[in-house]
Amino acid sequence: AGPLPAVAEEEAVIGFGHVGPITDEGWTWSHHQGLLAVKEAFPKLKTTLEVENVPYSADATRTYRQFVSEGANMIFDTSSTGDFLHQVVKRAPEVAFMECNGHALMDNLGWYYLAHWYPTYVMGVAAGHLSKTGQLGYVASFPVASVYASTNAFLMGARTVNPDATLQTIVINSWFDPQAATQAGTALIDNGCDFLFGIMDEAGYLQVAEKRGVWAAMWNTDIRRYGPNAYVSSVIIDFKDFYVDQVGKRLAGTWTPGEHILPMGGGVDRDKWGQNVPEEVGKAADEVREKILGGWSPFVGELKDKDGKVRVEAGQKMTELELYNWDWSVDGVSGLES
Amino acid sequence: MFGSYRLQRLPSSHAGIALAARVAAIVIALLVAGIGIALAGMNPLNLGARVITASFGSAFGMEDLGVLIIPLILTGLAVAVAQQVGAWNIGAEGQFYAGAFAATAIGLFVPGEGPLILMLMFVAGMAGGAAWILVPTLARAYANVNELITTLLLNFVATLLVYYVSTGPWRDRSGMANSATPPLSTDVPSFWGIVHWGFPIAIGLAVLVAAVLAFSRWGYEVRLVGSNPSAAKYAGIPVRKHLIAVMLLSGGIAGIAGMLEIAGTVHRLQGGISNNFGYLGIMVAVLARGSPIGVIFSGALMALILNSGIILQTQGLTTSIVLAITGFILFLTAIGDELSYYRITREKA
Amino acid sequence: MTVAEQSFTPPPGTAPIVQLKGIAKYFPGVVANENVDLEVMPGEIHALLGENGAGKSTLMNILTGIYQADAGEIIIDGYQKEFATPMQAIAAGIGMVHQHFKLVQAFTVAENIHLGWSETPRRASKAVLENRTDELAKRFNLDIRAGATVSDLSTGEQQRVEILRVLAREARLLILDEPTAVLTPAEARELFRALREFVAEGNAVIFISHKLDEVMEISDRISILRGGRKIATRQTRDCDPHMLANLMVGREIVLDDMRHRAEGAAQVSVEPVLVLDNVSVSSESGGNGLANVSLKLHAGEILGIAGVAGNGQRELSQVLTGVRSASSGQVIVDGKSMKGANAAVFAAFGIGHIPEDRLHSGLAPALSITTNAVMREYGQAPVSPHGIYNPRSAYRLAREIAEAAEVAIPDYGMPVRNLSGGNQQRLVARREMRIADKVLIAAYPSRGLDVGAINTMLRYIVELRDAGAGIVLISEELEELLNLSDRIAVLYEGRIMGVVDNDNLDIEEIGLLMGGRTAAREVA
Amino acid sequence: MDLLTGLLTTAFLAGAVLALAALGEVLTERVGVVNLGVEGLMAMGAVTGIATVTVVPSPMLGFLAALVVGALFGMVFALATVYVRANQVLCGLALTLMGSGLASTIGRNYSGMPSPVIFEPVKVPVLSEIPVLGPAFFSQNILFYLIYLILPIFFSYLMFSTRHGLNMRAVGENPAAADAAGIPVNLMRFSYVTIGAALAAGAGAYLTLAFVPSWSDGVVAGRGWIAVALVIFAGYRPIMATLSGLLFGLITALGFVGQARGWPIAPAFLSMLPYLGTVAFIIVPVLAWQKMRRAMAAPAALAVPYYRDMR
Ligand SMILES: Nc1ncnc2c1ncn2[C@@H]1O[C@H](COP(=O)(O)OP(=O)(O)OP(=O)(O)O)[C@@H](O)[C@H]1O
Ligand SMILES: Nc1ncnc2c1ncn2[C@@H]1O[C@H](COP(=O)(O)OP(=O)(O)OP(=O)(O)O)[C@@H](O)[C@H]1O
Ligand SMILES: [Mg+2]
Ligand SMILES: [Mg+2]
Repeated sequence: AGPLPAVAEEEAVIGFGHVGPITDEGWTWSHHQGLLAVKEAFPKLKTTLEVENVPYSADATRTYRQFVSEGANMIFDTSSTGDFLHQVVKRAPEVAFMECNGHALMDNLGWYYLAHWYPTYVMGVAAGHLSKTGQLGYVASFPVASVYASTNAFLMGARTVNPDATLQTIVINSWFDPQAATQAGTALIDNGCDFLFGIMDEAGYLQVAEKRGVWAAMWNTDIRRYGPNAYVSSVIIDFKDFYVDQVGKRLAGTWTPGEHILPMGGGVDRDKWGQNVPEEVGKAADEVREKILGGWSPFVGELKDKDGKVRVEAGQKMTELELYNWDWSVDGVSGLES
Repeated sequence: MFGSYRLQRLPSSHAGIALAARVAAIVIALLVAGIGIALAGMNPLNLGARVITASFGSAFGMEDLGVLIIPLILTGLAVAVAQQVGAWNIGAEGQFYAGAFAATAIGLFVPGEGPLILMLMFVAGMAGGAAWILVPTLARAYANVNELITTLLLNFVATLLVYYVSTGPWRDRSGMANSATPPLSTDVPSFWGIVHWGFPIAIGLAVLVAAVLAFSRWGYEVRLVGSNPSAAKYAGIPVRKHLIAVMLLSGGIAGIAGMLEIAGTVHRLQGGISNNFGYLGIMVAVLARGSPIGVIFSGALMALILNSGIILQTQGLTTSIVLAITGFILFLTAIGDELSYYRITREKA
Repeated sequence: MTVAEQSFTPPPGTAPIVQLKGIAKYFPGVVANENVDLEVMPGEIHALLGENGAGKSTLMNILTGIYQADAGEIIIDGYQKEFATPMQAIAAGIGMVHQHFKLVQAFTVAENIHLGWSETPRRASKAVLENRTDELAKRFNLDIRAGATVSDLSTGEQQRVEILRVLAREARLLILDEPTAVLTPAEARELFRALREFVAEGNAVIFISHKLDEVMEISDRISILRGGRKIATRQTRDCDPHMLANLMVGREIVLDDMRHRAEGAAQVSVEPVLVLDNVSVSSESGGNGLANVSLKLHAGEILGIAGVAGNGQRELSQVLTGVRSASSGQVIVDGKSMKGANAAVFAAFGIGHIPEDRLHSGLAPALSITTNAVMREYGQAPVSPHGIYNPRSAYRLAREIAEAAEVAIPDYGMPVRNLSGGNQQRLVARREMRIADKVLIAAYPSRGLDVGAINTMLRYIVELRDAGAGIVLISEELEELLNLSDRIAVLYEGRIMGVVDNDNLDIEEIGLLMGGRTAAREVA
Repeated sequence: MDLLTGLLTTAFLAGAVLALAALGEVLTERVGVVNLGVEGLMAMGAVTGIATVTVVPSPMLGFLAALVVGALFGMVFALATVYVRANQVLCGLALTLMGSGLASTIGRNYSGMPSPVIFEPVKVPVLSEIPVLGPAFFSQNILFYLIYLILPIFFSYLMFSTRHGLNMRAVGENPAAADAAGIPVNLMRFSYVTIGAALAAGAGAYLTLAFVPSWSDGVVAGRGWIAVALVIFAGYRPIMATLSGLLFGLITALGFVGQARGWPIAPAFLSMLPYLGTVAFIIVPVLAWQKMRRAMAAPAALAVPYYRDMR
């Protein structure tokens, strides 16, 4: 099928469905910035629709169908709701859909995500330098692909500095539970970890790290104010340009569904180093960052999983899609698979 | 002579007055919310019109309601059934997941398709829900352990179990889903848009349960057990047996809700699918005053409220505001319900 | 001079302690009180009489601030008062022993005594409360166990707790709503003496009872309610029981000789219909239960069970009707052992049961009158032909039972707890008599009934006997037992102290047996 | 820090939220009212706490403000359930929705910001040197001692050793009897429902001012429900409520420590531990020790509205 026909800016309705509240200072907040950027770039848009806290249930279907009923021309699902979205996609062929962290491609559905594993690897390098014990801690939500990629990349980066480094994860079985994240962070530190990382939308374990005098790296946005001394950096995300580009194409009638993994430097990066990170550590990590920006990939075989089985043959480079769908832990990461 | 006016509370409230009180409560709640919305700079009348046209003005809206009603009726029915023997089943949420889990196990691992598998899934869903309430039931029946707490706690366990299998052993490895099982090959067929046969099944179950309770010896005995166990014992009714049977039935019905949700609506198992249906079921049952037939109507009311909430969100109201308004409506409904028992009468002086 | 001969005339000019004027109270569909005037003078014991449902309890609940009157005024010591809460009534010196006990079941006796009492010490440990309670019990000469939990007590013991509580409050007006319904004669005498002392100090008592002899003995004046209205107030010395009964009921009441068998009545069978063979039952509350009880009941006879309440009567009636199973020994009906049978099996055998605590064990208070009325026959036609429960047939049966029980019911769908205590009792009794072809176990069947109703109730029992049923009559009313029973067994601490024939019986001996002395002579 | 100390510290920290909220619910249920709005009240308390300290930098004031707001919500709930006698379950669930919704609406302004001030730990001299228990228990903030020592002991004394406590419990056991004895049933219910709600909100403030400490939408994360469940577990006793909160915190901490130490159990199952553990802790003792049944029994009039005119 060809691209969807053009839409006049004055007629256009753009919808965003989020997994959390736009005030989360994290994932959803970043996507909301994208929406603001779209509004700024296309000031004459008829309306934008935005719904927060879209649950991962049939309510998602209802929400997106409602968007369609409201006349949306393009809809962004900023946290994959999978089948719940696809049901609507099939029944609204005239609407363009984009699913963040999605997998399916249809005539009017594309997906997008970020290559967060690269900045994470960079952060791992810093952790390798900063951690004295070599025990790294990770607060995880669920054992899903993005968590596997994140933990693996982080430890691989650290091991370039300290080959004995290990990563212990605690799964809290929730995308959002500051109390549990706080407890998990405490337990990790009590168990000898002196560097915490995770994939939470809030600052729970950073505050623990600050209190207990260990290091912490974060996700999504710059939240160093929660723990200025402990803060190392963040996997910082930025969807503004991407959204403006996509909406522009939809209006112009050139949008076609595609698969987009935004590269480091083009939507995802590390944050400015924290105030207590020694300059030479930042520099060492940034050297790796430059190398990656230059086209080098750290994710090259031989890679063994935690049982010692070779999962990536020597010399073989993992493709972006393989990284995106990573579903096993490299040797040294424990806690995700049991 | 004018005579004196008196406020009397009648032992039962007239259906028409109860309905009027409920409508009044909703209208007042909406008025208050509307004023708040207007103060926030939005036009409440436009919003109201949107809600009505979006709910009833399009096939989409009606379909949405139709699908949403199914789990609400069933979890509401589950809670209402347990109330018949004087038990509070706060665990419909967990039983919903357990039913979904068991039905998925059949769907994923028993080869074949078609009605036979569907039947198996249905039975498994019911069994799963019943199994999930088994320990609380036995603990209540044999040690008089309050079922409220045990059923509630098992909700969290069921949720975790479903997360575990759908992100772990049963995860879809085709790379097409983030944290869900592969799609099920057998579906409850739809008969109108996305509305599937779960709809008539849910209503049929409610009618069936109501009929059995009202028109069978067993139903009579259950009522007696629920109202006064000592009297039931006096009448020679096996209190414990009935308690167990009804609580298991309650869990089974919640399990069916879970089965229909995955086999009819979601088509695969994953965390979060319940959308708090178990907890909403408590409200549905209370709104129905524990009546299995009433559950059909209060389930529909609840679906309408929830669906309106979604529509309002697309209109720019935040989830949290919608949540607060929903709570406010229910709060006033509870008050209105009670007030509907009162009557002002005039006695000649 | 005996108490009955005391005359009472209020000194001219004294203000009544309490004056009620034009009191009215309406419940949905019921006129409970209308235009009631009542005066109670200092130093007076004023009896309040009336049929079941006449509005006695309601009137007193208005006086104690529990209900608010729909019309009328309350005047205390000449001043008009509004009692919006019981607290205000208590402050005005009014105390009441309620017909339906107002006790916290989970609390100890001591805790119940001290509930809501301004003289309870602020810091009130269990030990302190129990000591105080023991002292009070001694002072008012009432035998109670301060540390016992109320739910473990017999009804009689609970009644004593209620009475002690009100006496201890030192009210100026004491209201006793059927206080002697569950007291032994000796306890009742003890209570009367206390009441006499109480009014001698210028206080007053309102005394509600259905026992006319008692009323004649204790009261100075008598007011009579009928259908919610007061129809008369008389000096007691101008009354006699017969006339009172007529005033209450509004028609002539003939008291029959109950032991006389009508012509053609069934004879006492040779083979017993019901046998208790060495039965022991443990008590839930660690009390007596039953210990090795053996009894035989023949068809066509009435076996009276005498004894002070709390000596195993509850367990006896439960084991006789299958509500509770024996821990050893067996129950035999018609030669068949009933091991493992539950109450439904007993009922199916034709054994009816009027339980001691009708509201909580014989009825489901929150369910409708219909539901409660059909409790024994819901499982069979016409209510449930082919297992299908037919609400219309159930309603018809309920109406039949209610009509036979002479209970007027405005709405069969209303909760049975809305009926007056007496009406509940009639309903239960009629329901049970319908199924009692073989045996009726009647525990205190006339408790709480008015004279007319007692008379009817006892006549029904006699009819049942004449029709060939065996009847176990558990009662504390010796007179009732003597009037009806062929034989009387005495229960003491869970044992049968003796079974005596009613012909040429020695009342003294029964009294001794009730007190725990063994019988000199046994009659099988 | 050694493992045991760490375990206890986490347990005490996490348990305090539950302990305080459960204590509030114990008071509420003892007078015969079930308040299922705890989750919403905690959310309101949490947001009130942080909103206050952004204006006045005093954590104590933040906590007090949360108590006041909780009390106000409690009064509204009590008006509806005690005086109007509307259905308690429905009103409670509605309160949860209202509280959570309002809290996150208000909280939008406070998201993404750490609490400007928090309750600072005070080391109790000498005692804090005790191994294991010292750092876990005697090096905490004031609120912590309020929750673990002062409040439970105070309310336990009040409830079981004073005249007032006797009257209060009677209201939950048999309001008709209490009423006839001259105890102001509705006022008693109203007061304790209000106090209970205040404490629930206080538990929320403990989250944002001591435990987490920052506001984020959903910070309560279901702990309100656990608190309600623990009340039954605690047999409606203040001290037991505190201990059960602690116990729940301990089992939760055990799950995290298990993960941190790499126990070969799937994380999901370790997360189930506290729930399964609580269920087991409820059932097993009652089975083993029949006398517990009576001691643990709920107030007889729990969730039953009291009408004077009805018998
Ligand atoms: N009076 C009552 N109040 C509340 N619940 C009751 C009552 N009686 C029974 N139940 C409920 O029913 C269950 C079983 O009652 P049942 O009376 O058969 O117990 P039981 O007397 O211990 O049994 P059994 O006599 O068979 O050993 C109880 O555990 C309780 O949950
Ligand atoms: N709370 C109530 N709600 C409805 N009706 C009531 C209520 N209380 C009493 N009644 C009705 O009012 C009437 C008077 O009842 P009341 O209890 O005062 O009678 P009573 O004279 O005390 O009878 P008894 O001798 O049986 O105790 C009865 O018809 C009763 O059914
Ligand atoms: Mg039994
Ligand atoms: Mg009476």
